[in-house]
Amino acid sequence: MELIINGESARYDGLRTVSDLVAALGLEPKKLAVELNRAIVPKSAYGATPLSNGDTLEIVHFVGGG
Amino acid sequence: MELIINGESARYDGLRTVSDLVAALGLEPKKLAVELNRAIVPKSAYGATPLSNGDTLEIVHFVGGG
Amino acid sequence: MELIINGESARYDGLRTVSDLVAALGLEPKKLAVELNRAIVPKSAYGATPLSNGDTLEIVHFVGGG
Amino acid sequence: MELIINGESARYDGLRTVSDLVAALGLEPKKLAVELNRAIVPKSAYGATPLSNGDTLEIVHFVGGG
Amino acid sequence: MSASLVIAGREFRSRLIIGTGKYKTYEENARAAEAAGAEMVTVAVRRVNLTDRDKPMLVDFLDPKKYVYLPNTAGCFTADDAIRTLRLAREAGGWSLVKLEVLADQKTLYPEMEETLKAAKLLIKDGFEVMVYCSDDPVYARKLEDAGCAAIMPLGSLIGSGLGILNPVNIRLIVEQSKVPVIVDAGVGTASDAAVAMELGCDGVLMNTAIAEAKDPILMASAMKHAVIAGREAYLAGRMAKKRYADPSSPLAGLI
Amino acid sequence: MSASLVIAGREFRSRLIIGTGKYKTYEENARAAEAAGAEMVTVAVRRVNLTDRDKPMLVDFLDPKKYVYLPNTAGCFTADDAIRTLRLAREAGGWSLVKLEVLADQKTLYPEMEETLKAAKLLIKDGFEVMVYCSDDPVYARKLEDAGCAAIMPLGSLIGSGLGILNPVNIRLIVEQSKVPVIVDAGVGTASDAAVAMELGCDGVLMNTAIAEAKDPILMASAMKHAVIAGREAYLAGRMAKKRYADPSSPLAGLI
Amino acid sequence: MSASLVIAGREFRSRLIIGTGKYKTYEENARAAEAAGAEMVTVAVRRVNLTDRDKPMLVDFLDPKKYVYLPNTAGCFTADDAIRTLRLAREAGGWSLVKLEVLADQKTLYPEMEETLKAAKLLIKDGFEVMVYCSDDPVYARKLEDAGCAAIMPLGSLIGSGLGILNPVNIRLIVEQSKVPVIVDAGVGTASDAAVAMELGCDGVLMNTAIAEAKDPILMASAMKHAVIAGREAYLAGRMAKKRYADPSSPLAGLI
Amino acid sequence: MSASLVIAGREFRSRLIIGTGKYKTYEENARAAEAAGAEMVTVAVRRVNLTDRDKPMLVDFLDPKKYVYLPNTAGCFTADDAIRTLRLAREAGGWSLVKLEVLADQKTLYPEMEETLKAAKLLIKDGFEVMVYCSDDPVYARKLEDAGCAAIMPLGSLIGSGLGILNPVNIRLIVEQSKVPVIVDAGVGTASDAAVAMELGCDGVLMNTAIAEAKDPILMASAMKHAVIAGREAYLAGRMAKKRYADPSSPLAGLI
Repeated sequence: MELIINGESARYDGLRTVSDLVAALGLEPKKLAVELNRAIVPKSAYGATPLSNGDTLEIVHFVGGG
Repeated sequence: MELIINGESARYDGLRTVSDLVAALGLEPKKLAVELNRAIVPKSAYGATPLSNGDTLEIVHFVGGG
Repeated sequence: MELIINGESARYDGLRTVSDLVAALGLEPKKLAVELNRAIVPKSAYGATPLSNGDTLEIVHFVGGG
Repeated sequence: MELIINGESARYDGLRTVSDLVAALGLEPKKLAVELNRAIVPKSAYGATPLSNGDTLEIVHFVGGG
Repeated sequence: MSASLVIAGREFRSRLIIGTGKYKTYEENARAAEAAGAEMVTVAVRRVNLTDRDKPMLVDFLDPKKYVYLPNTAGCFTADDAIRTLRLAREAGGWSLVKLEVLADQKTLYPEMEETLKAAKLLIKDGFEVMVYCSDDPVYARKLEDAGCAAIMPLGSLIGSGLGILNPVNIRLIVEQSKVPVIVDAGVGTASDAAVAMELGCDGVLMNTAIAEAKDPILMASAMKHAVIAGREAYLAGRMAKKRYADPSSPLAGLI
Repeated sequence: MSASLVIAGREFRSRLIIGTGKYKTYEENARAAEAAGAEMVTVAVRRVNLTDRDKPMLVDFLDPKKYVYLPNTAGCFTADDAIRTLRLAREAGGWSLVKLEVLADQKTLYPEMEETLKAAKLLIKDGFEVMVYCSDDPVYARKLEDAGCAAIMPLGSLIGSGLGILNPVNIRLIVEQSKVPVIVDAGVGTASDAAVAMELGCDGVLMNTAIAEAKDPILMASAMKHAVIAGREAYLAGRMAKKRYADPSSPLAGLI
Repeated sequence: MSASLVIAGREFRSRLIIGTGKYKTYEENARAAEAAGAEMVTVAVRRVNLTDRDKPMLVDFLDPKKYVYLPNTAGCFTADDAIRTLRLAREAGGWSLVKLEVLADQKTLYPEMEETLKAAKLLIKDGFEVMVYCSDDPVYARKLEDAGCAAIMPLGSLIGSGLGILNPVNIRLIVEQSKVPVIVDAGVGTASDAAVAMELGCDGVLMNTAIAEAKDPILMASAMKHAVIAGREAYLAGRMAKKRYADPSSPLAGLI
Repeated sequence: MSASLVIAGREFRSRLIIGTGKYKTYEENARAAEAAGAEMVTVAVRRVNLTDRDKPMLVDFLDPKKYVYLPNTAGCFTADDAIRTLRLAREAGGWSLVKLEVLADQKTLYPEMEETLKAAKLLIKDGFEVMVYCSDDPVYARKLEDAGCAAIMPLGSLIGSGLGILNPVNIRLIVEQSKVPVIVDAGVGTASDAAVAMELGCDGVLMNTAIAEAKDPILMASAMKHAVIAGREAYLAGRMAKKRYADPSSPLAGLI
C-alpha cells in the first residue's frame, strides 16, 4: 500500500493499522504524535485506526529548539 | 424649537434651515463642519437642510492640537 | 596638666604617661592609635611615653565608612 | 659644507647664511620656520645668521592635521 | 542637499511637522512654526464654543494657505470616533490628507493597533490620504503600508514623554522595509533626539511638546529645524565606522 | 540667536572647529570647511619635503586669511616636544593661539595629563594662548583653567574612534565649573553626537575624522554645522522635562 | 528571598527558562540546563527522522520528569500551523502548557500579533495553557492577558540578536499592568541583560542563544542563573536613588 | 569556576568589597556583609568619642578576624592628610593593606590624581600595600600600577551617585593594560551595574551606597553577590556576538 509519511511517499505492505506502522518503523509510541490525514490519532487508538492506500501521515516528536 | 447643539439643549425660534442657524449663531460657514443627527451636512446644502424640533447637531472647527 | 585631645583642651591631673591617659579615659588600647604632637606612639611605647603640659594628642579608631 | 637638514645630511656649497640656504632650496620664507641647532631663527635674522659645517637645521611648515 | 519629502503626491522642503497644542498663545505657536520652518501643522477638531465667541481662532494665526493643516484624531479611542472626526475635518477643511491616531488608554496614549488598522482601511476606502500614528512594530507598519497609508508614523516613545527614540532597531527595520515616508511621531524631547531619528533614515519628524514645553519654544523650534537637517544630511552622508581604539588625524611622517 | 564664541579675545560666529587631516585632497578639505561654516581649522607642523617640492600646499587651498590656523601638537608625547613644535608654529605662522595636545601612547592617543599641564604652564608663561586637549577629568580641567588656558577641550571619546560622548556627566561637570570656553575635542562620530555635546552646554566642538571619513565629507560637514547650531540652541532654549507616562498635546475639552 | 514563580498553577523555584536549540550536542545542552538551574526548557516539534534512526534523542539527555518540557511553535508563520503543531505536541507529551509563537517573517522573526492573538484565543478555548511570545506593545500584552494567556513573554530584542532589552519603558508598562507572569523572551545577550530584565520587575527570563552560543555555554548558563537571581533580588530590594553629584559614604565628623 | 581574587598576596573567594558607612545600624551592616558574602570591608579612621563612651563599636559587629578591614582615607583632600590617616590606621589595626583616596572637592568627591599619585608613592615607600581609588584615566591608572599599587580602583561614576559605569571604554582599557587587580570603586547603583563592571573584565567591585541606601539593604547585598558572580562568569564564558537581524533557535528542518 502507498503511504505518504512526513512528506515522503513509499510502499508499505502487510500493515493494517497505525500500530502496525509504528511497530514496522521501529518507533517508540509513547514519545510520538501521529497525524493521519490531518487528524490526530490518540495513542490509545493506534490499534483501532486502519490505514488505507494513499493515506498521508505525520509522525512527530520533540527535538531541541528555542 | 428645541435643538441639542454640541451637547447643549436650548430653544431656537424662527429658524428653518441650517443656514438660518449658522447665521443666528454668528458663525463663519467656511471654517466649520456641521453634523445633523449624525450625518454630515455639506456646506452647499445648509440652505436646503431643514431643522426640526429635537434635532441634534455638532458644529466643529479646527483648534490647536498635537 | 593641660592637654589638647582630639581638638578639645582640658585639665588632666596625676597622669605621667600615655598609658596613664588611655587608662584614665577607660579606652581599650589594642583598638586605638595615638598620635602625640603629630608623632605616632606605638602601643608598645605607651608606658614609656611621658606627657607634659600643653601636649596635643589624637586618639583614633575605626568607624564605619565607605 | 656638510649640513643636516630635516634629519638628512648633505653637502651644500657656496652658502653663507640661512637666507642663502632658503633661497638655494627654493623655499618661500614667509611660510616657514627654521630651527638652527635647536634654536629658532627669526625670519628677520635669516640674512644675519651664518651657517657652518655640521650645523643641524629643521625647516618646517603647516600641513593638514587634526 | 537632500531632495524634498513627498507625501501623497505633495512635496515639502521641510521634514519637520509640528503640532499646535500646548502653546501659551496661538501667537507664540505661529512664531514657533515660523522658526521651525514647518510647512505642515497638526490640528485638532473640536466643538465650536457657542458661549464665548471672542476666543482667538487658530486660522487667524496660522494661515491654512501657508501651512498644510493636518487634522488629527487625538482623543479618539475607537475606529468609529476617529472616522467620524476625520469626516468632519474633511468637511471643515476641504482636504483629505489626515493624521489618524486611535489610542488605547489615557495613561499611555499608546496606539491601539487593531483599531488603527481597521480605521485606516475604512478611511482609505473613503478616499482619505492617511498618515498613521502607530507603534514601532515593523509587522503592523507593513500592514498599514499594504493597506495604502500615505505615511507610517511610529512613536519614538510615549506622546509627551520626551524620552527620545527608545527602540532604534525597530525604527531602522521600519525604514528598511517601507516605500512610503516614515516619520517619527511622538517622543522627541530635545534636538539630538530628532537628529537620531533622522540618522536612522526616517523621512521626517513630527513633534509638539518638545517645542511647546521648552523654556523658549521659539528658539527650540529653530533648534529642531537644524537638528532634522543635520540628521538627514548625516544619514545621506554616511557616517564613519566606529573604532575600538584611537586613530590619529595628523600625519605621522615629517615629525621633527 | 546664541551669541558668538569668544576665545582669547577673538570672536567666532561658528562653534564648529574642524581638522585638516585624512581628507582625500586639500581641495575636498577646503570644500568641507566651506560647508561646515568653519572659521578655525587645526593644522599640523611638519618638515618641509625637500625632495618633492611640487606637493600641494595646505595654504594654497585653505587661505590663512579666511581661516584661523590653529597649530596643534599631534604626535607629541612629551611636554618638550610639544613646546618646541609650537614655538616653530608661532614662528611659521606669526600668531600665538595654539592647540596643545601631549599624548600618552600611540594606541589610545589619550592625553598625558601631567605633561599636558606642565606644557600648558610653560607655554602660557612664554606668551602663548593655549587651547588644551585633555581628558574629561573635571579636576584637571580646573587646573588647566587656573593655569590660564584659553579653552578647555576634553575628549568625548578616543581620537578617531567615533564613539561619541561617553561620559556626559564629566563633560557637564566641566561645563558647570568653567569660565573659559569648553570645546569637545575628539570622539564625535555623527551629527547627533555633536548635538549632544552642545546640549550639555559646551561652547563648541572640534572634529576631524567624523567629517573626513564620512562617505560624503562635504555633506557631513554641512550636517555638523547644523548639528552644532541645533545643540547650542536646544541648550539655550531649555528642554522639556522627561515624563514616565504620556501627556496629550490636544485639548480634552470640546470632543464630539 | 523572592517567592517562587507560579505559571498556570505550577510552581517554579527557578525564574530562568532555557531553550534547547543550537547546542553542539544534547549532552552539552543537558549540562547547561543543570548549570542554569532551569526547571523548564522549550522544545520544538519536528518530524521523526525515518531514514536515520540512530540520531540522539532529546529525551535521553533532558529527562521530561526532571524538566518541564515547554513545546514551542518556532517556525510557524500562521495561527493554523501553530495550533496544529501544539495539538501534536499535546498528544506527544501529554500536557497542555505550551509556548505559542506566530512569526511574521524569517528575517526578523518578529511576532505576528494579529495571528498570535487569534491563535491564543483558539488554543485557550481548546484547553491549552498558553505562554505567549509577543511584541513589547503593552496594548496587545493586555489583550493576550484578557484572552486568558498564562504568561506574557515580550521580546527584549530580536530572537538570537543578543541586543538586550531595547525598550525598558514598554517592558515596565507591561509589568505594571499584568496580573500573570511577565517573562522576557528573546534578546538577552549576556548576564547584565538578564539582570536588567528582572530589575524592571519581570517574573522571569527565557533565553537560548545567549547560552548556547557563548564560548563556554556551561559557564554562561551559571552566569545567567546568578544574573536572574541578582536582578530579581535588586528589584525586590528597591534600588537607591540616582544623584547628580557625589554623596560621601564615610562620616564627616571626627576627622583628625 | 573563576579562580579566586589575589590582592597583595592575599587570596579572596569573594570579588565584592563593601563599605561600612550609611547603614541604619552596625547590626544591619553586619547582616548585609553576611548576605554579600564579603571578605573585605572598608572602614574609616575617626577620633574616639571621649564624651559618649557607650556608642556601639564597629569591631563588635564586624569581627576583624572574619573580615579584612580596609582602612580608607575618605575625607582627605591632600596627600599629607591621607598619609597621616593611614599611618594611624596601620598603628590601630596592625596591618598595611589600605585604600587610598585623595579627593578634590566636597561636591564631586572626584579623585585628585596628582595628589593621589604622590601619596601612593610615599605610602608604598613606607611599606604600605595600596589599593587606590582613581579616575578612569587609563594613563594615570598605568602610573599608579608602575608606582607599585596593589589594586587599581577606578570610579564607575561619582561616589554615592548610583549612575553606574559611565565610561565602559576607559574601564576596558584599564583592564586590558593592568597586571594588578582592577576593582570598580564607586558609582554602582543596582545589580546590573555590578554585572556590567565585571563583564568588562574587572576583578572586583567595591560599593557602599548601593547596598546601604536600598530599601532592603540585606536583600540588595545578596543581589550584589549574585551580580558580581554573574558578571564574572559571563566575562569568562565569552558572550555571543550581537546581530543586526534575527537568528532562529529551533531547527528549520523537519517542520510539518
